[in-house]
Amino acid sequence: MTSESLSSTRKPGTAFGLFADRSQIVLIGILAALCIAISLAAPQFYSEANVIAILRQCALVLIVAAGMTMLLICGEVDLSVGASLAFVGCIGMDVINRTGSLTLGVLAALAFAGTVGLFNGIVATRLRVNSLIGTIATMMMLQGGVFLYTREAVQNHHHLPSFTGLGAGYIGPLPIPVIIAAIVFVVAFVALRYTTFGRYLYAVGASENAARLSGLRAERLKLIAFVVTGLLVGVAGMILASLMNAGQPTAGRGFELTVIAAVILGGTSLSGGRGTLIGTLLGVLVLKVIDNGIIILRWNQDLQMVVPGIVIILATWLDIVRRRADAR
Amino acid sequence: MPQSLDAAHPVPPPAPAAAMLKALFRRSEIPLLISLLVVIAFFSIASDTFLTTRNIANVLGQSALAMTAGIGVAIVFISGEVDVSVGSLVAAVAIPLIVVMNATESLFLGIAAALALGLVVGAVNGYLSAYLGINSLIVTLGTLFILRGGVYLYTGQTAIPDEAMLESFFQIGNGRLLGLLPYPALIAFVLLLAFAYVMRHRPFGRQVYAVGGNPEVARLAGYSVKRVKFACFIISGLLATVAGIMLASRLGSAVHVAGLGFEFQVVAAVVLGGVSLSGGIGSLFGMALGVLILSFLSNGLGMLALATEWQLVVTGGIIIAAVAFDEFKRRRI
Amino acid sequence: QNTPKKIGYVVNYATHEWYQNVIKGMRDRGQQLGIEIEVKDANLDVAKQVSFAEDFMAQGVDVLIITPVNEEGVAPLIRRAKADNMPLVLEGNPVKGMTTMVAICDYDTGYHAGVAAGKYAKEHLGGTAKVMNVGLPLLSATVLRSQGFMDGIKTEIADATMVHDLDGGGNPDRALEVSSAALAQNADINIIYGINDNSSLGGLQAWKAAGKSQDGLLVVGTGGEGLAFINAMQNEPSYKIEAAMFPEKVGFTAVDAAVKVFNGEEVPEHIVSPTAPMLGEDWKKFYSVEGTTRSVNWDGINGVQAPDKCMKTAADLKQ
Amino acid sequence: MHAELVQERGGAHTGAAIEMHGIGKRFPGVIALEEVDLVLARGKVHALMGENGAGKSTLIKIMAGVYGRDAGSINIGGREVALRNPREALAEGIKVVFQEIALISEFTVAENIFLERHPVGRAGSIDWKKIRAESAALFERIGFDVDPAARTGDLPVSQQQMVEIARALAHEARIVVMDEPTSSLTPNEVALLFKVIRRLTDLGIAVLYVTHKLDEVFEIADTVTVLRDGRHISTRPIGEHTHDTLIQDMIGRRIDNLFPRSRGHAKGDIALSVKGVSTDAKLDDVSFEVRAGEVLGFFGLMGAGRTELAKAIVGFDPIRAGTIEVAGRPLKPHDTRTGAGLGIGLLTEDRKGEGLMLELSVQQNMSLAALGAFSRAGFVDETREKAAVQGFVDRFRVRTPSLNQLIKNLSGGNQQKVLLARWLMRGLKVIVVDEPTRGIDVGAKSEIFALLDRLANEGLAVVMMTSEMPELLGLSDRIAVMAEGRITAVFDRDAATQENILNAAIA
Ligand SMILES: Nc1ncnc2c1ncn2[C@@H]1O[C@H](COP(=O)(O)OP(=O)(O)OP(=O)(O)O)[C@@H](O)[C@H]1O
Ligand SMILES: Nc1ncnc2c1ncn2[C@@H]1O[C@H](COP(=O)(O)OP(=O)(O)OP(=O)(O)O)[C@@H](O)[C@H]1O
Ligand SMILES: [Mg+2]
Ligand SMILES: [Mg+2]
Repeated sequence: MTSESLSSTRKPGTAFGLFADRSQIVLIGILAALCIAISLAAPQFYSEANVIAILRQCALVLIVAAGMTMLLICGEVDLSVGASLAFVGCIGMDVINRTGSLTLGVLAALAFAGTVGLFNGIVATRLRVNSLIGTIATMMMLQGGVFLYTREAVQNHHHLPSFTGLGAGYIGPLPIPVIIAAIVFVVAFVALRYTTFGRYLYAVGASENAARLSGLRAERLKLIAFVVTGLLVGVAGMILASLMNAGQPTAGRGFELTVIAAVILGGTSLSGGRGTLIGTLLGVLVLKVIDNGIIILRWNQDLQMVVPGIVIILATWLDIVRRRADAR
Repeated sequence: MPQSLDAAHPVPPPAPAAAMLKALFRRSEIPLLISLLVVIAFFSIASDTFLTTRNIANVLGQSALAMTAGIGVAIVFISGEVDVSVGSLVAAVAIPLIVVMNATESLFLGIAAALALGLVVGAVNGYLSAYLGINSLIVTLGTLFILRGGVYLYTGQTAIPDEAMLESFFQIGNGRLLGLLPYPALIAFVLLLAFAYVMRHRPFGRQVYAVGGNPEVARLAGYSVKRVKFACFIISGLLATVAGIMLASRLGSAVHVAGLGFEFQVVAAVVLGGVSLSGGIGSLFGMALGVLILSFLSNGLGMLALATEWQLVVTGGIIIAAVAFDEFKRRRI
Repeated sequence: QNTPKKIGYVVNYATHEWYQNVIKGMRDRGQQLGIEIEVKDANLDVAKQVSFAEDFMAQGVDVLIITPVNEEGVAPLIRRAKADNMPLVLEGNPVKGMTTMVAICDYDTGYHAGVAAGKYAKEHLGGTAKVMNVGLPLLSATVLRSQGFMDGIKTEIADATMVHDLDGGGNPDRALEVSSAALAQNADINIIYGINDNSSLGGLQAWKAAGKSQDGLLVVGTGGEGLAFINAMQNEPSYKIEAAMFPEKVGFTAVDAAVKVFNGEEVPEHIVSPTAPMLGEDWKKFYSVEGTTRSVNWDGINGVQAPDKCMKTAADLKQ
Repeated sequence: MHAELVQERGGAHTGAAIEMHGIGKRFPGVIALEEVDLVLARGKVHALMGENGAGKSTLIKIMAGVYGRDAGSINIGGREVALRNPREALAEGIKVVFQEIALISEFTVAENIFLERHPVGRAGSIDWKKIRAESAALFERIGFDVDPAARTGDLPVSQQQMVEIARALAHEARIVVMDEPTSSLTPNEVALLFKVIRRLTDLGIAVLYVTHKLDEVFEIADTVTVLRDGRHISTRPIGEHTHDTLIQDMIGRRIDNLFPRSRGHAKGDIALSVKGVSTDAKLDDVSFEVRAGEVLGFFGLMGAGRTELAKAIVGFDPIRAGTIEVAGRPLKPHDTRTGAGLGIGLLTEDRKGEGLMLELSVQQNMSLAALGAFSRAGFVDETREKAAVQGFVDRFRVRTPSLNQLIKNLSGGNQQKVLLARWLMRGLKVIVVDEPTRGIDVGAKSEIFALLDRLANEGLAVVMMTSEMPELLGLSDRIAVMAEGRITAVFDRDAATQENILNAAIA
């Protein structure tokens, strides 16, 4: 039994079973081990300030990773999210500066990011350009485009408190980005797990031909996944702009790799048809805890590249070992 | 087979011209070749400094790094796996190269040390992917990070200069055959021909295609799928090392930031060259054309003194157009 | 005196504002002298940098100016340029075998900002200096700035300490992220130093996101190339010092040096371009802003005295 | 090659080529084989039969070194052999033609023939000339007409199957195993295959032959072994069997009427109307109508264009000209969703490529097309879904340990049942079935026929593409014959005979 998609090995009834299946055990183990080890070495790790800092970082990645999970499940990928993230912030900020309206700014950001997603989707499904290379190309165009749009960071001239709140505000004890990420996560989780849309995404990723022959519009489904990912980049981009209090054209470098690393660390297959959002959540947490832990422990920051590299390989290998043991 | 039949059956008659044309057009190299010629023609008209022997020779030399590493990456792709670790590997191998050369004043030992590191990295990638069955994108993304972090840790984020100053080492990346053709171009070209021959005419090459085309079938045909894939990763590691050595010679040092984003360049060229990510499809010549298209684009756009941002936009657009064109041709014919 | 017709500039990172302004300075000076300036951008890729320099030599420019992505990585290039009789001016950092280099003194820039910060801390922060350095170990220039800053501040406050020494990647988002973690680890700091404006602003945003008041905080940025620092100095109560590096002046000087090298004139090995810490409203001496365009006040900048020699250079880091 | 080989290895054309005893194999949740014995004699054809999921392919894969065995021993020429991997099996001279086509589709036919070992010439380079020449010679010898230089993936399934068979002959073999080799062959090719098999046995090679087609067994086999539920049921000379005893052994009960002729499906309104459909590739002005409750059979030789027609009329492939109407409403070409919405669906002949989602479960595979029916406001009601899937699993007797089993772990016949259920669960007005019983055992076959028959009686229009005469004549109300992309004749069931159908197909 190797299925880890959807309902397969989930044990119904138990609370644990509702949220994770066995394929996540390895990640949960790693996450717990990391947290305990870092906490023992440096108690600041579980201070409120740090937990919030970690969660805020996770929020940004998770929002985009939710879309990326859907994309990978239906067999596509989007490498332009980092470049788009920077562009979105500049546009959103610019529009708020001009109109003085947060709503219009966010709408403009979403419209732009959604259009980027649509473009990627059209290139992948209509022009049939492999999305790996197609979105590398989009990434280049956005990187160039953002500097055509603005040479320098778009400053906050409007001083809207609601805008600052987007990134730095709280509702109760929870930072607003974390709440937004939680909402995105729950909606995406439910969509993937309980709706026909989610089931269709898995089907398209597992076999596009079979899905088409069964009356699904495979290309449209992929297009939707691209647009959803784009829109989520729009959300994350606005939060980032708020956190930085500027639209930064140089932001988002390497963000796409972080997102993809988190998603595949979470067990989503690159070849499509397999993956879960819970896995993605755990992947994001593991990566960001490592990142944070290295600073908290005052280790050499160069290890922020080495340790995640090792953990990604190790976690995947442990998962293979677990599955083999399960099959016996 | 009974001997009696052997003599009676020569090679089947050649296909009629129309069918041959069709077969030719199905080869993904043709649209690529057209794209390359269009790029070259365009810049020749648009810039009067583009179509000079010196410039063309330069571009061939500049494309040599991506082409050399691209051979290995393409072979790994054809075997049905991916290797994105080359970006960090080209930087990492320069360290043993320079360190050993500085210590021993021997180019030979330096190269041997670099190749040893490339071999080890290739073997680790191959072992984890082929034998432990870990997804190769994960493995090589992991080694990409680990190697880069390792380079930074080892060098303390500075470059290590070449103190031995061997003329032979300088010549590898900077010398020119007859004062014209850069040695890197020559090295890349020879490697390209050699590996194209291997992929087409040696059993190993065909095993790589078979393993990537359908691993299950390959296994049933008695191949050791794992061993073939393992070998592909080693080849990729060694070729990235050769690229790293040429780069180190051009830079005269082991530069910690060398090769940042190189993996993107190579993967883009390989995929542009028609090598399928799902394995079993593509040719090294296609890959080479992909590299040349991107190199001539970069050079030509530079000649036109186009701002970076426009260069990025135009290059991105052309990549999409070229792949879409290829895809369109493939579906039509 | 002859003027070259065409100067080729291989810049390491043209999309960065600092280099945008360097290029602007070059173009302005080029226009005055009737020289065409052509720019190719290595975009932080060492290999591409070598390629572009090759392309320029093939194209036949009269002088080459290079800002190395990494100073070791252009040594062979200099050798080849010499073999080709191509006059060459470096911008940024010194390289073995070069003729001349135009550069600011990174260490000095940090140092003087450090001295200013020390004075400010004595006056407004009760004489303590606990620094969070949002640095970038990747580049020797930025390492020098951080070192200079700490050495400078110590001349005023002897027991100044560096509480956090961070790698903020020079990016705003990364700087924000690592600063957040560092502040969670230990928030007992009162000075944020950033090796560029992205870094200082990232650090400041992390401070604000942690819900802390800017009373008793000093933020020091470096560069002064865009509008970001002006905006910050006007709106953020803690953003008081900016180490200006006058990129336009660097470009201007580089073209002058190129003309001299072209004519085979004697030039010093290091032509220093001035820098100066700007406190409060000082920036108005050098720049005027209208809407989103910033223009240079050449009189102000030309009035800044450059030292003949740097206190410390990248070569000193290696010892 | 074979002749010398066999002579050199001892000449005698009799005796055991391989002996397997007490073979056991279990998969998670399934006992695929238990205490199975099989002895193959040299120069004889041994048939292996059994229901879908009986364990035939598993037994073969153990012989081929694909699966390890949990119990039992294997002897070849008196030596016990391990057969740990395909290479060892090949070295023992065991050549297998697998049920699922095992060719590299990107390679030429000739290269596939020599896939196991490329002949090399000087300096270790592959001798391409020899590869081409020898495959051409081989094809000539067995009378198989295909261009060795063609790309394998471009060939129709049946020709690929022939290539696969030819491949087993290209090398020195002592035992040739064929797992349902004829499931996609035309009658001509089957005849060809039998000639080849006789040649092999003449050379003293042992042949193991797996099929669901009883007639073939009686024609070619010397001995028959029957498996049921992973157990050995019987091994007898073919002379001791009749159709009935074989079926009895296989499924443990009798089947009286394989192709039910519940007469005269009541015809209703026009359910599907195809007018002047042409495609770029092959179809040329195809028109026909099917009424509700009618079964229209399509016959044609290989490459006649039936599969292409099937894919075009459900909206899978684009068309160049023509209209398609389902129950009077136009179908948007090249859009399967409107097709499915109008109530037309296709059971594909290419299970792996177009039917199955290999990495997903039985449940997910089966409910895919009908998912909308189990959902409210976009949310899937998994309880209802599960109940429906379970219903079909029971009705079709799909052998699977659970609904969560990955479909790739099911036997071929069981996979086919799942795919058929996928459409029946949704409920259609018109179902197009392309080779619906390919790889299906007699029991299931008659079930599927009874089912199609009943569905037609309930008003479903059935378009059936089949290469099997008994099927065609047994179920169709009308028979359309295709050749070269056009319909060359349409017969009423009573007017149709094997002769006039074949004549129209050759036209
Ligand atoms: N890899 C596997 N994992 C789990 N179960 C398997 C696997 N392969 C086969 N099985 C199961 O073993 C049993 C025997 O399957 P097998 O393929 O041998 O049947 P078969 O007799 O060849 O049937 P068919 O006539 O349909 O081809 C089936 O129940 C099948 O589901
Ligand atoms: N030249 C070719 N290139 C690609 N595919 C081909 C080619 N010729 C035939 N095919 C494929 O082979 C199959 C031939 O089927 P077609 O519809 O022509 O005949 P059919 O009557 O269904 O025959 P069959 O019994 O083989 O299914 C189709 O799937 C078609 O796509
Ligand atoms: Mg079978
Ligand atoms: Mg067919």
